Amino acid sequence: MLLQHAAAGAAHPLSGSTAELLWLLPVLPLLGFIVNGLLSLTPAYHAGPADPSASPGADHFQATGASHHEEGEHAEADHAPVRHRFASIVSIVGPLVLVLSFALAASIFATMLGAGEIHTPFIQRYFSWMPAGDLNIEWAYQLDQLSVVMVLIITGVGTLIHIFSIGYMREDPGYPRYFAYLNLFVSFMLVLVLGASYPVMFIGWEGVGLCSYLLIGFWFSAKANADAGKKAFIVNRIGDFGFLVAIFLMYANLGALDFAGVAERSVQLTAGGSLVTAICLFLFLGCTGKSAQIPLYTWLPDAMAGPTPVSALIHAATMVTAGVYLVARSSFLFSLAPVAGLTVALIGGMTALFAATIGLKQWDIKKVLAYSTVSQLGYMFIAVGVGAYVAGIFHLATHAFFKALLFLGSGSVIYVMHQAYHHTHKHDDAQDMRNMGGLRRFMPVTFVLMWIATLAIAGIPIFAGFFSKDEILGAAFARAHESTLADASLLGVPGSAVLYAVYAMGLIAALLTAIYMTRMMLYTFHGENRTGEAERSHLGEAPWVMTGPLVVLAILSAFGGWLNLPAFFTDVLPVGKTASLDHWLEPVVGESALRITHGSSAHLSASTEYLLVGVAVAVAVTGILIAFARLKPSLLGTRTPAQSRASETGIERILANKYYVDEAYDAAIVNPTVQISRKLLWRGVDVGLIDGLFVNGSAWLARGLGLAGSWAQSGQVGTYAWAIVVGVLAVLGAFTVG
Amino acid sequence: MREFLASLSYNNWILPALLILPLVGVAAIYLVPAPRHAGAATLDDFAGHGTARWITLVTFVAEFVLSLGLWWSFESGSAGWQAVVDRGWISEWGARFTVGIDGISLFMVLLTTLIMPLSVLGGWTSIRTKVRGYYALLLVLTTGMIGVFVALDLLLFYVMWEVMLVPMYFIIGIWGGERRIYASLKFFIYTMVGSLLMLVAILYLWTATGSSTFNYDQILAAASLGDRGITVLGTFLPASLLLFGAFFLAFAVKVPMFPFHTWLPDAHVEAPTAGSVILAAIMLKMGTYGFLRFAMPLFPDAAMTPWVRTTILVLAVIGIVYGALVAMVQPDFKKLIAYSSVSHLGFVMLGIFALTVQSVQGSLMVMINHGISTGALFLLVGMVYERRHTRMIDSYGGIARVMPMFAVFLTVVSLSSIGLPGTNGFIGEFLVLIGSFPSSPYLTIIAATGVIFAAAYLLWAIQRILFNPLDNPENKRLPDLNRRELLIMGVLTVLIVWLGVYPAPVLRRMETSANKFVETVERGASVRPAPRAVSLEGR
Amino acid sequence: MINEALFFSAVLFTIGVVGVLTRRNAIIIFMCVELMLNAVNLTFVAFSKLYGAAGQIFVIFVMTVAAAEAAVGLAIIISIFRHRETVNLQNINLLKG
Amino acid sequence: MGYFYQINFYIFGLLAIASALAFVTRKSPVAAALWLVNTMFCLSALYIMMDAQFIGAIQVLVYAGAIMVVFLFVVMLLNLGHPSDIADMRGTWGKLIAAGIGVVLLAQILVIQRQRLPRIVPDVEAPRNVITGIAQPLFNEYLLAFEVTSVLLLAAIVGAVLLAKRRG
Repeated sequence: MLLQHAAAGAAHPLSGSTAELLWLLPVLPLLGFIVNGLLSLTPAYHAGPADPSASPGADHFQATGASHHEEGEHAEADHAPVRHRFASIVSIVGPLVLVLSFALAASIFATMLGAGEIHTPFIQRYFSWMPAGDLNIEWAYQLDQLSVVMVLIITGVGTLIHIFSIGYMREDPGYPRYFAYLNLFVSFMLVLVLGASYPVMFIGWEGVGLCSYLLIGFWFSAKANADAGKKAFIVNRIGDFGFLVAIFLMYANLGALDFAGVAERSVQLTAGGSLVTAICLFLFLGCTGKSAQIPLYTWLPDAMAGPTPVSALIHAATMVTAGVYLVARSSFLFSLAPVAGLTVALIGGMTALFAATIGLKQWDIKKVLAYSTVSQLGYMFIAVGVGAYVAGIFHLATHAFFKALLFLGSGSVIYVMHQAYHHTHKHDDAQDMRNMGGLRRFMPVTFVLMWIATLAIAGIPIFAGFFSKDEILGAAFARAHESTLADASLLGVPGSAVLYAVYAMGLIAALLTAIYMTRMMLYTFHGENRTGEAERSHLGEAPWVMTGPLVVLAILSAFGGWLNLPAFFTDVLPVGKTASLDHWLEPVVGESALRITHGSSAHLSASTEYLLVGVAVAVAVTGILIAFARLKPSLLGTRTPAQSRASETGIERILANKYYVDEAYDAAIVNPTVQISRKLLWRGVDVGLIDGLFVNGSAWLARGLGLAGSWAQSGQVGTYAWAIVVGVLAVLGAFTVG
Repeated sequence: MREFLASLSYNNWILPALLILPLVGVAAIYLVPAPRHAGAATLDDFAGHGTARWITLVTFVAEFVLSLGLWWSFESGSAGWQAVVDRGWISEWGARFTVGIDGISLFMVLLTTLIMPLSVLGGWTSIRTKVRGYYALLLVLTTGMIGVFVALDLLLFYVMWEVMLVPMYFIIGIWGGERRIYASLKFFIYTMVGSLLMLVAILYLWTATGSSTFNYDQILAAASLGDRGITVLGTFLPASLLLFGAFFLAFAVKVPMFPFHTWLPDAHVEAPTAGSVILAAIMLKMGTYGFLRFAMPLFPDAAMTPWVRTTILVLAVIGIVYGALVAMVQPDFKKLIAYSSVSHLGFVMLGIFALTVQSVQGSLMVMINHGISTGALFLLVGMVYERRHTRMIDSYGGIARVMPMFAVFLTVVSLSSIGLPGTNGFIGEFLVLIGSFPSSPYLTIIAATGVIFAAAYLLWAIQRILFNPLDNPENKRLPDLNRRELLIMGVLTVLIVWLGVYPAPVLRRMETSANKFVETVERGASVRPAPRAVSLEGR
Repeated sequence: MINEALFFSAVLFTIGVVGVLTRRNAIIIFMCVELMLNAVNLTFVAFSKLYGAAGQIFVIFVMTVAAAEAAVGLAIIISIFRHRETVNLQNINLLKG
Repeated sequence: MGYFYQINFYIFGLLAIASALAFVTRKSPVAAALWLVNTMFCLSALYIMMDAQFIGAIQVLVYAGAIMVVFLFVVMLLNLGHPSDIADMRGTWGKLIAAGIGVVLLAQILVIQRQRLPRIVPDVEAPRNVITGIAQPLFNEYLLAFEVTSVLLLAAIVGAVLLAKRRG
């Protein structure tokens, strides 16, 4: 009953085409993972002696050889730059597997384009995963317009990042282990995106959490990295708890867990009812964990401890967008719960603004990009919150392009800085912007590409960012006017007021984004070089295997906007079809988007639209100019990082220390739980109360009674006389009283 | 395969065979002349242990191969007892030797026969003194455990319950760690107190059926104790409530449920590797099996009285959260795993008392998975204990770089223990939670937070062991796993991944029995089946 | 008359009890017991005035018993004395459990 | 009865109590024994005043005469005359408790006496023939008891002889 056939499988236009090979998409990276895993583990395994308790000191000191199998953990000795024996094989297997997946995805996309109008998802059921009474969860994949877009992004950007990693991780002894994890990640991400029911999606959901744990803590011999990995996993796990509760609610009330079933039964739910709102809010709790929104975002900045391509792939392009995909995928639920929509939009707006402010004062180049990602994710949640699902996915796509480019660009910069420091054995922080400066002359190609990405993210017209961000702000503004969200109210505040506030936050965040991105560019590429005389000679362009993918990404982030050209743009510059992504995703999210805007597609009058676009462009340009005006890289001079930190005061210090949120979480949640469980629960209840009082207590009681008994038989006739007399008194007493 | 087994009339001799084979092993150990090494003062010291070790291993492997037949010969459709053997035993009292299995006990037997050879292999070189006695006790212990799972006669069940208890007392008491006497004594008295009450209850039941039979089915049929009961302090306590209380106490100690769990950490820490593996993997399941087989079907109305059910559910949830929280702060790795078992078993109890098909199947899955993953965890601790002779987490650090294979397996097993989807742990916990949500939403949500704490304490522990900087000189020269240890962990990892990805055959085999269990308890307790449509705030 | 007799016997009996409890010498304890018996005899006699001669017969029996008891008791004391050189009850604890 | 009777009764009663007190407090066993004999004489006087002449006589003959003599005999035999070295009496603490118990006992008995006894009917002159009043029931209803006491005495004698005999 659970997983009815949405559309008769046989009659589906896609059946029989390459779409049948849907299952191969996640399996290919899985094969890559197994091969790389074996390549990393077999050389490192030296069987121990038959009797392990013999004195340790056998000659098994593990000098070299990184090794790993499945999720195992092994590391090289202090990342001594030595190339792993099988590095060459791995660098073929790893990316090759991704290229094949991408090719398969592209061919499936082509068949879908060719197959004309497809209104029903193409569901492939493989085997019954959990048959338990009337709950029968099947291992099934669902292919429809939304999932194919996500698959293309994942495999496309993934392939570019794999190629980049060949260069970036060349000298790392854990090379095969790195590629094994990366492949496993892509495999789980594909399972997440292709899953046809919430539990199958949940497998991918936690799987990617696991891979991010493994990759963040890749160089685990440093405690900070291992801690960052653990923190990421546990915070994600809190989010997954929310996802699980949502699944239970759905099953308990709707009896279905697959998307088709839930969509069909969600009609019975009363719109705006407390049940559907509860389900959506719990789902959103899952999203905040995975996509690093306000309450659970603290793990993302720490996740920068992992290698940079990992940050690019996982913490910019794919995993963190899983939350947006989840909301878009369950649009039929969110459109029924305006209050939930308002919350999502509000939290999205607040996160965008909050993260942008922190980004202003970060000195580590990757931390700036991390907070920028958190901020851009806030934008995506504004979009899907207000019901503009297409805008959300569009921004997701463009963000994947330019944010991956920014991260990989910073990766090349860090790589070059690291090489330079390595030559001169100087142990400065290769990621601190204060040590960079004036790299324009040494890395011209990367410099140009990074500027393209910066302009894109700032929202300068013709670049991808402008189209997607403007569409989100426009959608928020339009829905503030009239939509089911505007009518509803959140905590007493009318919906329209909330949405206007969200629009305002989005605008200010756009301004701040422009400022901190330009600040980053200024400190890294402009002004004179601050790395130091000796290293200067070693600064140069990164090898082509790294800059190649950058170029591709630059093209994508420059012309990404073409995906979904707004109407007003094509009248001016008839470049291509307007709103192609809208038409493409219409069968999946169209119906619920319309439900929010009372059936009419909320088009603002042309004049207001032009006004909004003008405001957005103005904001972007002023942001860049402010940055150029106020921040003089020369001011930095050659001050070392430690010195300049002291000089910040007041608001700057708070921003630099991320509003002390981490410390607050530790003090408020982590430490108290540890202390309570150690002092109160373990010592107090377990050892003290239960053991002390009942168990040992009863033993003490028994011994005490024994002792008292022995005193009575002392052999002294006198004591017996006393006993008798006392007895007599008692008996007489009874008489006198009786 | 099924016809081949039918041809051997497999079903009507397999269960007695499984019980008797270990005893044959014991005889073999003491009869087969061990080679007398020059240095060996007595047969029992290290030199003479070769034969005893191998005989035990061969017996256990034979037992496992034999029991595998059950997997195919078991028809998942029929709800009744299978492979039933019924012989006379003590005719005066009407106690008969009746053994049989159904969907629930099938997996417990298979788990036992699987874990025993692995635990012997695990403790292959760690037992040095009085070796023949040790292996003989292990064999008797197996008979006891399998007996408990297959007994359909209440007296036979009680006898096997005691047969299982005594060897474990000696194993912990003689071959244990420093505080072994205290630990074994505490373990014994804790279980003894509970089981004596149970004996009283069994005898009362025996009289209730006209002192004619101990047979489970007949007692089940006659279990309508009607209005019997005694008034205590003015309140009328029906007999079924008191009897349920007796059974509850005996099994709650074994589970262990929250207030009765303090014996577990001591027993686990002090037991030798094989001892703690068996204790965790199989003996903890006696308690929950007892609830599934005896406590609830025999006294459904008592079990389902609202205040009884809510108290047990609350205790289970406390167990989950309390176990996880306390596990987080344990300095000793074995104690950490012991408290994590309290947490996992809390899930099982939640599933059983939530009384929906999914939650009961979930509990059975958690029982199996906990056996595999916690057994594996204890084996791994044993392996590293043999190398470094310490169980303190802080004395390790960064050993992933010297013991890559150990690191791989510890991570895989930890992930299975915290219930990562794709491993076996997730299937059980997910089914328990999704099954018990309709009947008690708020408790299930609190129980679900247990999932977070599980991740917290285990990841923190394996980080302090595997990942942090490798600074302790002793850790630098630790040898990696040898072939034998690789074999054990390989088998367990395959099981973890197989049960995680494709648990359907296991779930189908237990479905009918879970259904039967839920129906008998609901019919008996005439309680409305768990409300279907419930949500936090209603529709 | 009767009331005073009963009062006297009560006092004598109490003195006997106090004697038994305080003294350590076995023989003196014996004498105290005798005193207690006499007190009881007094009560019997007092009641025999009211309810007829049965009381007095009982006194005769009490006396015989007292005599027997004294004989056996003293024999024991003698045998103990011969063995332990003391009749002080403090250090005679053969009955120790 | 006469007023004279009343006075005598009180005198002898108080004498008995005084000598009992003296008996308890004497250190040496001999002095204690003699005071006990004096108490017994006073008691026999009380018996006679209560028209139990036979019992009074027997008291003097058997109790004072026989049993106390045996006591004195034993005391002399084991020459326990001198006050023993160990403080015969228990510590002050012991005495205090004993006195306390004594008072409580006395209070209880008095309370019982007052409740149970019906109001004493005024004394009725007892018939003169004293002995037959006792002999009649002794040899009719209580014959069996009489015989049993004789057996008891026999057993006591044999026991005493055996116990006190010097081992071979």
